[in-house]
This record gives sequence, C-alpha cells and structure tokens, in this order.
Amino acid sequence: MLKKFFHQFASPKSYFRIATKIQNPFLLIFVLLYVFALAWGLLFTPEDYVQGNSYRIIFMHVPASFVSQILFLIMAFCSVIFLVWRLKLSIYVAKSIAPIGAAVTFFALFSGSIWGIPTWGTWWQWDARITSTLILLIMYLGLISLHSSFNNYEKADRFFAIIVLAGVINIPIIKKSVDWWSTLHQSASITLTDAPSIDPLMLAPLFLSIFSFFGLIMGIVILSSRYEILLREQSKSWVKSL
Amino acid sequence: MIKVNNLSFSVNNKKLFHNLSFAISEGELIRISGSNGSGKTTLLKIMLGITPPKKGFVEKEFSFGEKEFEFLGHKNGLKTYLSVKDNLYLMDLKLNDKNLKVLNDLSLLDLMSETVGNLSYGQQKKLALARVILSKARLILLDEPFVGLDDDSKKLLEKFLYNHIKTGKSAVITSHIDIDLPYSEICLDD
Amino acid sequence: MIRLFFKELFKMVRQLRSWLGPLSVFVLILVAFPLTQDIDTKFSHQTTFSFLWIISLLVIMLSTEKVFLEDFDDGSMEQHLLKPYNFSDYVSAKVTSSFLLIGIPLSCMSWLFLQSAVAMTNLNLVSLLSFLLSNFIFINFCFFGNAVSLKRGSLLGLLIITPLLFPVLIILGKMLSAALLGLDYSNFLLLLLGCSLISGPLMPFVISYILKIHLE
Amino acid sequence: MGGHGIYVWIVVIVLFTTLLLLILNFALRINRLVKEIKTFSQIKDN
Repeated sequence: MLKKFFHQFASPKSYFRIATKIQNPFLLIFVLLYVFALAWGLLFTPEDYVQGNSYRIIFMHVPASFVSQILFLIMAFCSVIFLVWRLKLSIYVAKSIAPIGAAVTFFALFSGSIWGIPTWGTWWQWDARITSTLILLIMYLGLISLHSSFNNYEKADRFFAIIVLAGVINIPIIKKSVDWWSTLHQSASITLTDAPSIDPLMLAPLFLSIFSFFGLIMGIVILSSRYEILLREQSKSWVKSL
Repeated sequence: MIKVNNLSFSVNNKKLFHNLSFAISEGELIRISGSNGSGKTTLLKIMLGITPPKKGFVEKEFSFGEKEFEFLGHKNGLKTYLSVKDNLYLMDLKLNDKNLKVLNDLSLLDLMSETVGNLSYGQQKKLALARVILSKARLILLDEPFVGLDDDSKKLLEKFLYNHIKTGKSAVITSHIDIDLPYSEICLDD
Repeated sequence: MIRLFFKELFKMVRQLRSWLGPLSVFVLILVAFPLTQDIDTKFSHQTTFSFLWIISLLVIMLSTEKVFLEDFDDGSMEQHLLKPYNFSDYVSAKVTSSFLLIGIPLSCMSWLFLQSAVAMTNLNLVSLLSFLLSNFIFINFCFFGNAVSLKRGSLLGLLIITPLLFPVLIILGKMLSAALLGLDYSNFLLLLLGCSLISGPLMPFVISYILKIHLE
Repeated sequence: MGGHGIYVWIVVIVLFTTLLLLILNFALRINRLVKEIKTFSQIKDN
C-alpha cells in the first residue's frame, strides 16, 4: 500500500515535473531572503565589543556548517529509503546532494579559517569541531569519487548508499571521540558556538540566515537532482518527449 | 531439475533479455547461443544465483548449496603462483588412481609439479576442466568450454559430456563452436 | 571452516611477497626512525607509541591492498560463493590468516622496538595486548575498505574507512596518556577489546555482502 | 578594536561566488543535456 503510494508519487517523472515548476520561484525567494538576512546582519547590527566587525562572519559561517551536517543526514535518510524500498528517486537525490554538500562544507571550513585569523591569530586549530568538519569534507569527496568509479550505475548506487550509512554512524562517533581527545589539551580560546554575548539584535538575523541558507541550498539540490534524473533516465520515453 | 520463469534483465536501462522461460530436465544438454553481449554469461550467473534477475525467478529442484552442480566461467579459478598439485589440493581433489587416470587423459600428469603460471592457456583450461569432470555433479554449467582447447581435448570433453547426460545428469553450456552432441538450443538474439 | 582457513593460510604462506614484504618494510622504517634522531636522544613514550601505531596502520594498508583482487580476477571468488559453506566464512578465513601472518608479527616487532627505544617497566604486557587488538581492528577495517574499492585500487576504500579508524587511534592515545599519568587505563583497554569483539564477527558479513554486489 | 571589515567582505565574495558557480554549473549542464537528448531523438526519428 505504502509502497504503491511511493512508486506513484515519487516516480522520477512526477518529481521532475513538480521540481521544474517550483525550482525558480523557490530559489528566488530564498536568495532574496538570504540576501535580506545578510544585509540585516552585516549592515544593521551593532559592532561587537571584543571581536569588532569580524564577528559578522557568523551570519555565513554558522548556516554553512549547520547545513553541511543536515545535508549528510538527508543523504543518509534517502539511502535508507533506497536500500529498503528500492526507490530510485531517493538515490538520485542522495547522489545529487554530495557535490553540494562538499561545496558547503568547504565553505564552512574556509569561512571558519578566515574568522580565525583576527580572533585566534591563526587560521587553523586542531580543535574537535574543526577536525570533524574536515573529516566530513573528506567523506563527501570520497563519496563523489566512489560513485564515479563504477560503470554500472546500479552497483554504484548500492555502494554509495552503504557508505553513506557507514558515514552517518561514523559522524557522531568521530565527533564524540574527537571531543574526548581535545579535552586532554586545553580547550580552544574561543569556541565557535560560545560567541560572546549573543544579544537578540544578533540572534534574529542569525536564525533568519540559517533558515534562508538552508532553503537556498535545498533549491540548488532541486536543481542538481533534476540534472541527475535527466542523466540517468535519458533512455526513458518521458524524457525524450520533454 | 531447474526451471526458469519469465526472466528479464537489463544493464543501465539496456535490455539484455525479456520474458525468458525454459526448463532443464534430467539427461538434457542445453546450449545457450547468441551474439556477443547478448547476455549468455549473465544468464548463467542468474541461474547460479550470483546475479539477481530484474524480473522473474529461477526454480531449483535442489538447492545450489549442496554440491550438486559445478560451474566453470571465463575465469579458471586457478592460482598462477602455485603448482598443479597445490591447485588440486585447493580444489579438494584427492590424488587417487581414478582421478589420476583422468588427469593422464588430459595429459596433465607430467606437469603436476609445474607452476600453473608457466602452463599454456589451453593447459590451464584443461586443469580447470578437470575439476568439472571429477566433480560428479548433477548439473554442470560451462561458459565457452571449448575455447583454447586442442582437438583431442575437445573430443575428450565431448565424450565426457555425452556420458554425463547419458547417466541422467544435465549440462548447460554456452558456445560459439559447433558440437557433435544432441542438444536443445536457447537463442538470446531476438 | 578450519579446512578453509588452512587453505587460505597455505595460499598466503606460498605467496611470500604478500606478508614478508610488508613485514620487511616495517622493519626498514623502524630502522630509519632512529637514524633521523641523535644517538643520545631518548624517545618520549608518546612519540614512540604514536609512531608505531601509524606505521602499523600504513603497513597493514599496504599489505591488504590486493587481498580480494587476486581471488576476484582469477575467478576463485565466484567458486567460493557457489560452495556449500557460507561466503562469510571465506572472508573470515582470509582475515584470520592475515592476522596470523601480518598482525601478530607486527605487534611483536612493535613491542620489541618499544623495549629497545623506551624503558617500560609496568606496561609490558598491556602494550603488547593493545598492539594486538589495534592491529586486529586495523586489518578488519582495511579489508572492508579494499572490498569496497575492489577493482579501482585501494586508495578509494582507504579514503572512506580511515575516518572510521580515528576513534580507535584516539582511544589508544587516551589509554597511553592515562597509563603514563598512573591513572586507571582498564576502561580504554576494555573499550578496545569491545571494538575488536564487535568488528571481528560483524565485519565478515558486511564484507561478504559487498563482495557479492561486486560479483553480480 | 573594530575594523576587520576586510575579512567579512572576503567571506561574502567567496560565498556568493561558490553559490553562483554551483547554480550556473547545474543549470548549464541541464541545458546541454536537454539539447543533446532533443537532437539525438530527432536524428533517430528521421
């Protein structure tokens, strides 16, 4: 019953049709929203006493690192659906998330490093959060190269799903163990989460920017999953009659 | 003995065969023919249960686990860095008189201590065939068994297959080369 | 099962380069390490241990590079799949034989090197045990990685499984520092034991599932 | 303290370049693929 429902409404064909329709308005809304949130955060919030202007990177860094982890979770969710119900659409979506996730993770690391220069005086610290984010980036890259190294798509899909699941179990473990490891050393001078004195004036644009950045990235995911569907379903008749 | 029902298979959306049904009874030799890339090897692998089919199913009278069948594919399953004797040990073949006689017929007896990597392609193929011949399985599946064999060995294999089906056992082979045996044919070209 | 194990062991013993080669590389690196230091320097415990762990990990990666590729290429893996026994038995026979021929000698050599490099009085047995356990876990995970990237070179699989091994390395490090401070380190040892007890029986099933997909 | 505005602007520029590149990359790929599929099916029809 449920399976039938899935197969009818989650077929690549109907997904593609809906995605094509909503993609542009979706992207436009969230781009505008994000630009608005950034403008609010960058231009209309008071300067921080301790960090000066550099703290404003928070409005780009925090959304990116949040979304980079959420994307992996979504990918794992899709992989489970694919492995259990053999739903093709879910693995198309999962696969199209990987390059975007890599880009977002890279940006999260990059913006963190830039932020580190004025606040910590160094662009890198072997602190728990940064190390686990770096591992996340490596896993995204590994997944991309794994899928591209198979010439049989069906095998590649299954390996992809298995490794994503291994990774998603792995991420909390790594996080926990790296946390554990870093407690041995002195904790970093300023951790990213304990931004000094978050007052509501900063909090509102921060939440708005996280929300809108997430929406923006989901818009890009819709775009790239459309590409993936086209690529994989080329020989189907509905693609030809597009 | 084995029944194939409405089998379909495709790779990357390219159909290999569609709604294929046939049955193999006792004492029957089946030859699967078809052009290159028509899915002969894939069909064998589906019958063996290595590859799952896209649609349809294979009914077996006996379970494949029970040493009732023997399979030889393109790859011989030999260790090239070991001697012929060691390979026979890995295949669980004892060196008793009966087995040694068959090896002698295949003219492998003089090569027992030779490293397999030094043997010619045909000799290696014969060693791999020795496993099939000595296995006493009820069903044997051979993928292109005649490739690389000389005339004598080809005749020997044909004689073996003939005796094999004569005693009520069955065999499935894929081959491009014509054989002097009664067989029923399954053609994978449409 | 035991028969299968002896067959795998026989195959491996006959192929000297698959285990003697990595062991010699290990010895060469052990020799090279003190050469880069002054003769008088006494190594610190932490450095020596972490050096030994990382080198063991690298040598195990090197030695397990083609474990499945050989059987896959010559078609004997297909034959194993069709045999009456479980396919995962074949995998565990392979894991066990490489632990016997590579893991145990590596642990013993690391332990011997430790005796020569730093004076250990109270940690002798425990360090040997930790080497054995960690090498067992490393071998299991490297097999997993190689099964994933069977025909594409081992690099890809290692890229994916190396993050999985970080927690193990961190546990090792924590254990050592606790031991050096004179604190109770049995928790960490138990954790390590737990890791190997989980990965030992579980990994063959995961690996055999992956290999079956490859054989399709 | 104050200042440090330059860092913020670097990050802003990198962010928007990344996003733009991502969107453009996929949009262009889709366009090219659709065109290809169309021409292939036309050739097959004739």
